[in-house]
Amino acid sequence: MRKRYVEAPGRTDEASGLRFFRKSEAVDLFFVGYGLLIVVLVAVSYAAGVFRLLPHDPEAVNLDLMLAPPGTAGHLLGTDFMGRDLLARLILGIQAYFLPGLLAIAVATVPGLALGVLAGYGAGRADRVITWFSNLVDSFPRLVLILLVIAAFKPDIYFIMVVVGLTNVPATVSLVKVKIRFLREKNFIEAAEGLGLPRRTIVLKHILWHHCRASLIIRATLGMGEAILMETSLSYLGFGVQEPTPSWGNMVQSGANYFLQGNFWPSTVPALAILLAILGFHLLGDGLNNLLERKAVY
Amino acid sequence: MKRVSVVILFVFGMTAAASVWAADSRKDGRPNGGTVNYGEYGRPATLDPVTSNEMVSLRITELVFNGLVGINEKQEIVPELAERWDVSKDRRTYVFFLRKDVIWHVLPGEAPKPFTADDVVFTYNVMMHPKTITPLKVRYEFIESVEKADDHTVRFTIKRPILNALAKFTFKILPKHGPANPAYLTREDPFVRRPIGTGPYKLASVSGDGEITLAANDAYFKGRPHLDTIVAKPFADQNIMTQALMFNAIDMIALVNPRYLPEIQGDKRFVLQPYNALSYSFFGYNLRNPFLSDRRVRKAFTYALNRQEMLDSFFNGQGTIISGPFAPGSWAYNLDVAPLPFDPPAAAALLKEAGFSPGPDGFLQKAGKKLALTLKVPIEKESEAVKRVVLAFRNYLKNVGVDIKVEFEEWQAWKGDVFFEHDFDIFFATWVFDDSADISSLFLTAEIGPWKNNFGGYSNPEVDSLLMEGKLTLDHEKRRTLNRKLHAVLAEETPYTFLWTLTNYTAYHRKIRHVAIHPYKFFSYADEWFIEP
Amino acid sequence: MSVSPLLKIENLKTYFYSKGRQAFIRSVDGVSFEIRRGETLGVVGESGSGKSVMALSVMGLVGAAPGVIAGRIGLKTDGVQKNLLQDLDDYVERVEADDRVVEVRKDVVGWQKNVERLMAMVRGKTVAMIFQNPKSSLNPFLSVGRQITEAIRLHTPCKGKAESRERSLYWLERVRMDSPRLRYDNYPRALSGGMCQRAMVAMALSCEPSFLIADEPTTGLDATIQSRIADLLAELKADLGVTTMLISHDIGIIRRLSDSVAVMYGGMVVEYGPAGKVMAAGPESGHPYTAALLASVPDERNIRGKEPLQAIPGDVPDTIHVPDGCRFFGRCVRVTAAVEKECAGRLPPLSEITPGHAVRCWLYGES
Amino acid sequence: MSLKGVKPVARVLAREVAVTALLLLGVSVVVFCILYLAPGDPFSLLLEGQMSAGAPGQDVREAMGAPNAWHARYLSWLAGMLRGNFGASIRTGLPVLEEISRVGLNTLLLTLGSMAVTLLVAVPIALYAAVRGVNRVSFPLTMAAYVVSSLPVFWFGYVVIYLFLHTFGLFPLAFGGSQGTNRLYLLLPIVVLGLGNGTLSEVIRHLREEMGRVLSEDYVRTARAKGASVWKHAFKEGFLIPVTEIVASKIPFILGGAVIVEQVFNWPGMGRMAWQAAQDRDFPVIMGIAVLAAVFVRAGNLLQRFVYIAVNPGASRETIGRRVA
Repeated sequence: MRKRYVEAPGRTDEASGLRFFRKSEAVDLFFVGYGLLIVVLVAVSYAAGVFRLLPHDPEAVNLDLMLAPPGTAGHLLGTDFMGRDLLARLILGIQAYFLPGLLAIAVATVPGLALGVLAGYGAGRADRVITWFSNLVDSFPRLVLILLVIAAFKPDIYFIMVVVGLTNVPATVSLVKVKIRFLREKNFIEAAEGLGLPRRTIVLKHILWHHCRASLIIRATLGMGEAILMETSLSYLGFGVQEPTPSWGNMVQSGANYFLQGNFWPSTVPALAILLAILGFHLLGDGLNNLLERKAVY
Repeated sequence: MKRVSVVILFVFGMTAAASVWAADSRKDGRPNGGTVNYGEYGRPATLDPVTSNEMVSLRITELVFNGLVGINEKQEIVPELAERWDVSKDRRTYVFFLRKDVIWHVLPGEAPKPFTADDVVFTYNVMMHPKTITPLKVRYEFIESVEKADDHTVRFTIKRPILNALAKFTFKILPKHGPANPAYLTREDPFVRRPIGTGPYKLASVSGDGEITLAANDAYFKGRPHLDTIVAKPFADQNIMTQALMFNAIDMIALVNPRYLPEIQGDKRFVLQPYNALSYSFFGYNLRNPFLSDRRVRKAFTYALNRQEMLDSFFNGQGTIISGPFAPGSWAYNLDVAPLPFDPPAAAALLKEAGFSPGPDGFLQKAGKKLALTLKVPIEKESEAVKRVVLAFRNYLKNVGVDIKVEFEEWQAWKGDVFFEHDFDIFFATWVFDDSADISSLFLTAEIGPWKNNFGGYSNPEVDSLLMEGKLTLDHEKRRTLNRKLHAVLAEETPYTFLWTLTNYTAYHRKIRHVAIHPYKFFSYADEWFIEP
Repeated sequence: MSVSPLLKIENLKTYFYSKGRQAFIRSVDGVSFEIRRGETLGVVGESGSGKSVMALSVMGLVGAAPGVIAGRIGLKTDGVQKNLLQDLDDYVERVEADDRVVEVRKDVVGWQKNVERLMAMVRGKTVAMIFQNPKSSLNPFLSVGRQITEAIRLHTPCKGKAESRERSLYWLERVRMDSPRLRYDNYPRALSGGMCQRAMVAMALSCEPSFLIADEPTTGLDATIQSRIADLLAELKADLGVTTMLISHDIGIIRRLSDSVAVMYGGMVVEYGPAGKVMAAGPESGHPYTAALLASVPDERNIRGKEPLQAIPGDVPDTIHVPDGCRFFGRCVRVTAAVEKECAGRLPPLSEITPGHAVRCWLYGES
Repeated sequence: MSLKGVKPVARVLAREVAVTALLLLGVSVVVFCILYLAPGDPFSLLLEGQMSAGAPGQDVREAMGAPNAWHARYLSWLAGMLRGNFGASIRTGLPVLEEISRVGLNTLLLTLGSMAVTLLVAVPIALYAAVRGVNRVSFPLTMAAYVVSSLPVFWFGYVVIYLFLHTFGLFPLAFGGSQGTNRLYLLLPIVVLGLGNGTLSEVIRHLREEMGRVLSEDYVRTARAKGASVWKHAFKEGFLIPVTEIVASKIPFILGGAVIVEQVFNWPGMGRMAWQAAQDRDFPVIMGIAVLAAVFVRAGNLLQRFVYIAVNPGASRETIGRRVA
């Protein structure tokens, strides 16, 4: 298969603004595009949920219309095991992840960064202690730890997400630490210190912003994906978001009970929603990383 | 997993009836052989009758052990390990004459040991020993002492004469040589995992993943049971268990999940057999909440519920709506008291009469305070049916202007809230009874307090007197009229909104014949089952 | 010297494609020259003149797309003339507009497979190569000795473990490595830059190649080590007489080691000839760029005379906006009125001013 | 590996074992605190069937001789553990060590099996993408892997079971099926967890990036220049280290996924037991499983550290293994 390389005369001047986009592979643009589409969709559905602009009342129980296939009686995506409209619950369901998901990412990133810098930048002893703690958190099987905490306190989505965030702190710590170690080898930091730059700018601007930005974006998008999957698993075990508030996780779980009997859609609809959302976040992370990575050549 | 969802197990004595020598030895012309694999939801922790407290374990002890007396399909007391018995005039001493031809299950390489009175005394002592942790202690506190008259006679003296005391002597007898520790039985004792009994089946093996195989006991005193082996297969997921049945991986399911009833009903290969556990489901109210202490509000809630629609939608219509605190199958049920109809306007009227008027947000309020109540339900992985009932309840009440906030809580946290701190407005549960229909511990004023059953805090002198009277009389008929009156009063008072008694179903492959199911102990008549070749 | 050249490159073109500017980067834009057996050809030029890319093209190691798109590389391997770019035209189609390549269609994957097949017995056996930064060119996870024995067992008859170990120790001594038995087990991390380069040379020469490409061998090292490595190369050249293509921007080392010299500028050879003639040229003779290049090297005369060092004005040619005329036109000081129009308009051919010495400049073109 | 390399490795491993011991202690303290804070009491589980007793646990606790104050309970557990006696499960009375080792084996089989499946799928895709870059073949494969790893694992399990049921008409469960435990059915949960444990996309990305980076390293170019096989040179840094890194860092995820798959496929594993024990507040079993799981995870880390050091003995001791970003 022959690949074409054509010289476009007149297009080769430096000034054209599109350089950034043309510089990247078409694939990355597709990834970022799809990812942004998902983020917009999630934001819109979150807003629709908040302002109650929903096709049907998500909590209206209708026992005559239980497990109705998509398209019956005005329910675009059919109804769930209580006869409630699946589309409305799907739109409202994102609320279980939007803010809590962001919380999970914040909890994973902020302390992660701080400890990472401390470990990478600080003295050897700080590094050993922080590594020990991150190994400690990592040594738990994630789900059992979360279950214990929820069983101990209360099954509230924000609570779950804080714990999910905490279990991701070690990954961020190691990410930042490895980057700082790498930069130290390049005596990049000594040069900056030599210039008398205050340590704060070195850490914040040079290390975190320019070098860790790409990986942190990936961690954030992965974090959101993981938060959704974790809540779904917990819902299967009964400890996710509780009825009657909808969440994609508990919709899949309650739908799955009827899956083996042949009613596929109550669990397939939210499962596909989860799939498309997580795929969106993954690709957004991947695409942005490739774009930003290509710029930050180190 | 370990307990029927939200079932609070609660067993009392049985009715007394003339003893009839029922089953004869096994010359009934039915073929022997074959295996029944039955699916269980969850794995039994222990296999002995004393420390077990889960339905899963009790079903197996029913096959492996025997009691002094037994209960036949027609609920009559029949002899089992005791051939005959006589009761003293003051009904405080019971003498049992034991069968002489019973031997304990034989472990490979050991000589067979006969069943003697010593075993009965041993079982009583173990049960009552402070170090033995068993739910049976409370149930048999009425026994004062047990003495062995001779090798085959044992005399029980009880503290006070009680109604149908004889029925209580169905507790299972352990072998003296069984447990490692002669004085008491704890869950560390190996006997708990390798039980030895006198019953129709003996424990053959327990596989690594919890599969329990019971083999037929050839030396069973009632004659060898027909089925060669019964295998209990544990499942962690009810959907998978039902598919296992549908695809012939197992032959029987002890308790079918309501949502699969239509599917199994439609399949010719299987028989759906109801067994009415004497239980009923209800919404309990916390009368300490000012709103709920008003009877009219509780009645209005009952009017607002369309119980028949719920039954039809969620349980495939398999159950009967009840109006009082007894299961319809029980002799104490008062058929004259009809359940309140589904009548939302009547509910609205009652609420208006109780002083509630619609607030700005459409929900009722009284003196500025919104009628908002919390309904607490425990989380159980297989609580699909409970979830549907609770959500429907919330919807019905929303239609009459009551704001119900549903709160699902982890099992232990829920028990703490409801039974200890009484921190709830409404809660949903199911009681399981034996036949004595003694509901004193539910509604007696004395039974109010932490970890006690009258958690709703219901106290009514008239009910108290009826209950106490019932407890004392020995006359069955008098007891029955008292209970029927209680039923009428409580139907009017509605401390609970009585919902229904579900028909439990077991499903088994058509090849298994002559299947009689004990409403509560399930396998009591399993020795008569056989497989069509 | 035998008549047929060991390596003959004809009109080699290696382009890259800048996605950002949607234009070709013409790193090697029509290079032709020959190297006879035993001869050392010095290729000199500023960085970005395409020297290294040309070397990689010969070895078939050009990774980026589209890579080699035209030309022929003849190599005499044990008596047989072999074209390293055989049936390149089956994989490449070029579209030219006013003798400039405007469009290329290349089956990159297919050509890659073809190169692997072609170069299978050539790389390492007939042609060996050493690189610029020695420390990162050695596998950090294998000891130096094992990497050398690997080469030996790949390309020389001695396959045995002990035998190849002896052989590599012998070569470590030949490259003046200190205490070779100890260094044998060392990892590259434990060696200095100079020692790594010696190891690289040992690895390359241990396969007894007939042709060695040294791509900026001394550039990555500090001054004192550079001269020692130069001495080593000179010594090996004298002993083994291996044909070498020495690529460097260090005039000193080129002058010292090469028999003939090719000066590259803007992806083209602008002057080619015997070292004596090319390197000796004064300010007026030879190609203006060569003259300027030689003038910018400080020698003891202008150091003692404290004359200001000469630098070539302007900067390295942009290989994307390739001017029509001579690539050095913008920076050439010897442009005369007569030839100015030619220099700006037309690309001068590489024409012989004396037998064996050719210059690509209109100053000489007319005669 | 020459003798010279053994000394530092032995010293590093000794240090690792010490750190692991400390970690296990930390894990047990954290789990105990959470358990202690949780409402409910393990002993109330025993009295399930009987409601009208006094406050559950009080009299029972004396009966079982369990010390009252919480730190006393922890210390007695710890003393026991050090002697290898993890105590007995309150629910079944079985000694914990015996029970979790039997069950732990099943989970180990499931975890390692699913990890193998993940690698079996991820490695070819990653290597192909690293060498060939994004093209007609690598792009759809990567997308498919991303899709599969974004699915909720239990729903994925149900789909697989449904397909299996309705295409073969056989019941696919190795444990609980009556057609005898056909070893083939073991593969199903392993494949489902292998594909569905949500780490597939990260594994591919990590391997692809690492191999891509190594292939562009100078020493790989030298290898090609000298006609040696690229794979032989790129193997260590481009494949061995990244694989052990990603595997070590993903063990907690896979163990988490195992809890779900064990329930769906009726697989008697450690996850299911941990789940049951947590709800029963079966204190000794939870502690035992937490410690065993921690050992699993640390073993993964040790393997990774060991490979990292063994591969380049030159690496000085304090360069702690590169953790996966």
